[in-house]
Amino acid sequence: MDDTGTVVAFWAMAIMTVGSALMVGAVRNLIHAVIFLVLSFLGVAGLYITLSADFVGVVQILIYSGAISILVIFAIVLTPRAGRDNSETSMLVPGVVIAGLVATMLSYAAIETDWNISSREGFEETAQAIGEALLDKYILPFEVAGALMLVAMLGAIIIVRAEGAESETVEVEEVEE
Amino acid sequence: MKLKTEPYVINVGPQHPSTHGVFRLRLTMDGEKIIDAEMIIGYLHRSMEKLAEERTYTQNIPFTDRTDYIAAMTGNLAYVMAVEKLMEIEVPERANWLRTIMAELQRLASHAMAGGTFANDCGTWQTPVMHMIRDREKVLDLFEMACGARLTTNYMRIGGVSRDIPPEFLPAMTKLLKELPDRIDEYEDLLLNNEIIIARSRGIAVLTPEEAIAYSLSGPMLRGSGVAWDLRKADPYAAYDKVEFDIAVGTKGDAYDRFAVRMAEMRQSVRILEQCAEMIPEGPIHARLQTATVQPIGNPVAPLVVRPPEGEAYARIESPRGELGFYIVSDGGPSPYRFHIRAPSYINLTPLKKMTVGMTVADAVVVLGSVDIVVGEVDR
Amino acid sequence: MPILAKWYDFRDLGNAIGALQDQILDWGAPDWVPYVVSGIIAVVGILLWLLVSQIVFIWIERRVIGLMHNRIGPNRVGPMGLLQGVADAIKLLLKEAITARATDKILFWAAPIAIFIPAMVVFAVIPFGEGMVLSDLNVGVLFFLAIGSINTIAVFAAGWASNNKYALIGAMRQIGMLISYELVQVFALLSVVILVGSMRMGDIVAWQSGNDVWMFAIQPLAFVAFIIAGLVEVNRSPADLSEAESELTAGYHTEYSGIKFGFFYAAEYFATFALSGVIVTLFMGGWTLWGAEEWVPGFLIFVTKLYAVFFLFIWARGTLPRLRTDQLMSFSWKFLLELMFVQILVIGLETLIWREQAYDASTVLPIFGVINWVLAIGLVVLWARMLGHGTPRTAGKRATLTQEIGKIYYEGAAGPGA
Amino acid sequence: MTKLLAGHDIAHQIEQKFPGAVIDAVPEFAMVKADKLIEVCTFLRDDPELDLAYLNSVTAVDRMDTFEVVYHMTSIRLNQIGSIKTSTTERDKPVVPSVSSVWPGAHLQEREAYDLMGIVFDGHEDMRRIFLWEGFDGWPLRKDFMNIPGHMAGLERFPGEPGTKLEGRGNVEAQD
Repeated sequence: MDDTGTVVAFWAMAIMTVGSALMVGAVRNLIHAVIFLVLSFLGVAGLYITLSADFVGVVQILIYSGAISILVIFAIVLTPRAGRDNSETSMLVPGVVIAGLVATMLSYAAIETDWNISSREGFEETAQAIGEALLDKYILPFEVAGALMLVAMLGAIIIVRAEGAESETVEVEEVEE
Repeated sequence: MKLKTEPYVINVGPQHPSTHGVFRLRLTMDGEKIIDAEMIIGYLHRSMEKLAEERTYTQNIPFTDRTDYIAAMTGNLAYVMAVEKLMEIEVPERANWLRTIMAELQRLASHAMAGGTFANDCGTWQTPVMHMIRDREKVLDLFEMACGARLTTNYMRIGGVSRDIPPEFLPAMTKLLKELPDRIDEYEDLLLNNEIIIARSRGIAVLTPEEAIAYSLSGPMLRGSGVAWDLRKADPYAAYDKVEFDIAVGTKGDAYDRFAVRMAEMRQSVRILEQCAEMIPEGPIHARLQTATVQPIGNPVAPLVVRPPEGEAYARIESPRGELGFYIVSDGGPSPYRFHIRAPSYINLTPLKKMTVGMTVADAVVVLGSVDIVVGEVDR
Repeated sequence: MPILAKWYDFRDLGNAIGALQDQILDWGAPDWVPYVVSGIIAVVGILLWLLVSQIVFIWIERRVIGLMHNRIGPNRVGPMGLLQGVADAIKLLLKEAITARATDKILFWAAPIAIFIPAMVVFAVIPFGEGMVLSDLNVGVLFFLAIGSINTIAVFAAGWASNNKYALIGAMRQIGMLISYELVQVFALLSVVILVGSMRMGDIVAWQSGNDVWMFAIQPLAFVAFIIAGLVEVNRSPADLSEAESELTAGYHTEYSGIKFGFFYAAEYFATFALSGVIVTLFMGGWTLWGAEEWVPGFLIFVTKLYAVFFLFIWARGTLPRLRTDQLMSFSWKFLLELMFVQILVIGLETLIWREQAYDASTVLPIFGVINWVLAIGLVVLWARMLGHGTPRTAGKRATLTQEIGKIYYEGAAGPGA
Repeated sequence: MTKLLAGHDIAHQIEQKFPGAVIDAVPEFAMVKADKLIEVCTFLRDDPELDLAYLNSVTAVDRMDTFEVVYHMTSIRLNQIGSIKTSTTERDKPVVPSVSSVWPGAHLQEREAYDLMGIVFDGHEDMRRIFLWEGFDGWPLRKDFMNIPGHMAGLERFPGEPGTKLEGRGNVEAQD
């Protein structure tokens, strides 16, 4: 965190992340909120990269900015009232209060904690280190997580299929009328 | 979890790359699925039937160019045949052969256009249509040679044709006919065997023969559904009873079969034209009209006017798009009392809703391409 | 590798930049200055190259497609029409960029800009030559994937902001397609990465150069799958569903005009260049050419290969019809993905055997290549047969010819797409 | 060659089945009573000897005092063609039964006849204008459409034409 470039990058990324995150709550348009969410994710990815965790940073872009945000977009588009903005929400005050509490707690923890500063150099190849850790030391949790996701995916497919088949017959009947 | 979806309306046209003119399709959609389709036409309505009532029989010939502007010759032919039927004119032999040649050349040109645009609707990026337009242009060159015009030919006359073909016409046509079979082979290889074209058009817009007959479909639409009905064979006109050819029919009744029928008909047209080039006789190209039926009105400067006797006639031919019929009622006057065009591409659109509902937008475009409409003829 | 490392040795433009860096340090500037200067020079260089390539390739594409169409193509602007790209750019700049009233103004303006970013940033990790890479990330392959997924957000933003149904359908199609093909793309790249053992683009090129083999000779299935998935990602025919000219008029950029449309137009070219660059780097030996890179500048070899791959895309555009959305997606989920599972298994096994037994690369790679080719062809044929697409369809496709009037030849409807 | 079913023959067949349904028969067509039209058409379609299952064309003719609706039908199996007509004398709101339930192919053609001639086809499921816009005033193909004072129908607008009356329709009086 010494050289100028890293400091400048850190502040730029931090402002982008926090600013976009604030905008996610502040804008009234849901699609705009998603776009700001993507920007926020990109900022976080940038922070990871400045911390020499390039693998995590790129995965952050791939998973969060690429995939999660598309899921959010899907959710919005599938919402019956997708076109509306969220200006009529009654959750504004509680939301602000909770967000403020969380922010205070985190800042308190960050300031008060006596952080250990490691003298060890960062990994040369974080990707390799992560891969080895996942497939060696933490193989069981990794596999369990994989199996869990598979089950969840199958469950989702089964639920959607049953409903989809039913709704399709309904539609055909409507058309024939 | 039941997703509640809202249908929405999408207008395909009147300005759209795939509607082949100012044709509008109002699709009610659920996602990408069509749940209702309605066609909105009339953007090109020129009230031809009314206009024709105010012009002489001869002056109406150019109107028939402008109904189906992709196939003007067949429009001419059907109209003059109706008037001839009304007046009981016997057309000279050579004129009949010339009409056959022109009608078949027109069928080649029109099917080339239809096949190319169909491939375009399936999503090829203009390549087949450009290749097929190359052939169409050569046919149009022949038209230019014969009558000076390429698109709106105005070639047929009541009782014959407007002028004889120049001596270099038949050699030029024979040269073109030598090239064409290879080209058609190429199109069939590249398009009919194309996996993506098959995937896009097989099983799309299926019409059974019973439906096709009930919906009054004609031309490649009817034959694509497997009904062997071709007016050139069933009710021969011009010189079609003297040439040999086959009727091309499909077996599955889908968009692909209509396309395949068009391609096969191009081959049959080449076959007919080859026979025409050999068998065309010498002789007059125009019947001598009875003086009683042709008379000047008023002063000698005014044009000669054809006056068919009182009565009515329905003449029909196999145009590239189907049964093109002209129903003409005469009251003995110099212009038709009633002039009705049985436009094949208009009537072929009758089952449009049945063909498109349940499909996606992408399929609707293919369906429209397989019907092969010409908006000038739909709206008239 | 370079024998000469003088600044004028243009086989590696890094030499010149390195010399410049030293010179700047000699002048007594702080140590970050040469870094920034060289970065700016490289970025500007890549951008200039991209722009020139794009303008030339607009002309090439139109001429080549013109030849395929049996017409001449643009030949009026400049000698042989070479300035057509410039003329197009000027036209787009001067045209009014209409913003319809009901659009989402911010996103409508942001989308054309956002779509540029992923297309250009990818070039940061692509090695143009020995050491000629802006940032040789050790996760370069992953970076390409990650950046590619941003593209979708921009397309969706454009489609949504246009407030046009065609545009929205196009945007939703793009998202659906990307979800379907991202996995295929990941698996195709993963099989390369497994074999090489590194995600760094430079390492992959070095591996291919060191073993004197191009990756597509060893992994044909991954190569083909990656090209198909790439076509989907950059939206070129036959997978240009989200702009589908004949169906959706222009898809997600229906409402765009003027230079805003020009941005989409250019971004499509840039993305295709990027994709071609990745294909060349990962599967076709990058900037190496069996020792020729000693004498010919590596970046020229790279760019030549890239243009050759780009030509493939032009060719596909001039030849193939467009698939329907559901067909394209089921092709990915039902066909390609399964093949990629098997492919990754086989590659993993091969790599394991190779590493464990420490075989010599020159003996083991030809064997792997043969196995993979046989496997690729066999798998494609077998899996297609199993899905019912393998039987030849040439028989009985033509129309039936008959002389009998009024007879009915209908045989019952074929299933959709059967 | 297509066999032409003479109007007399068709009339004869219809008379056997529905006595009194035919008004008139000439070689070209048989004139059928409008209220019997659906039954007659169903008979023509289903009768094995006639088998007129294919409707070529439906159109209407304005005869000033009556509206004629003309049907041309073909048998694809037997290769024969026949024609029937029906008529209505009503001028303000002429109504003729729709045959679109017999031949679905009449759907668009009847809409066209309604749009341009103003004949309402009773029983048609979607009787709207098709070429012209909703709210268009008048029925263009009628002979009395747009008889602007001073405008003469027919050929009398040719230059140098004498004011003599022409045979046939040329001398139709301009109606107000």
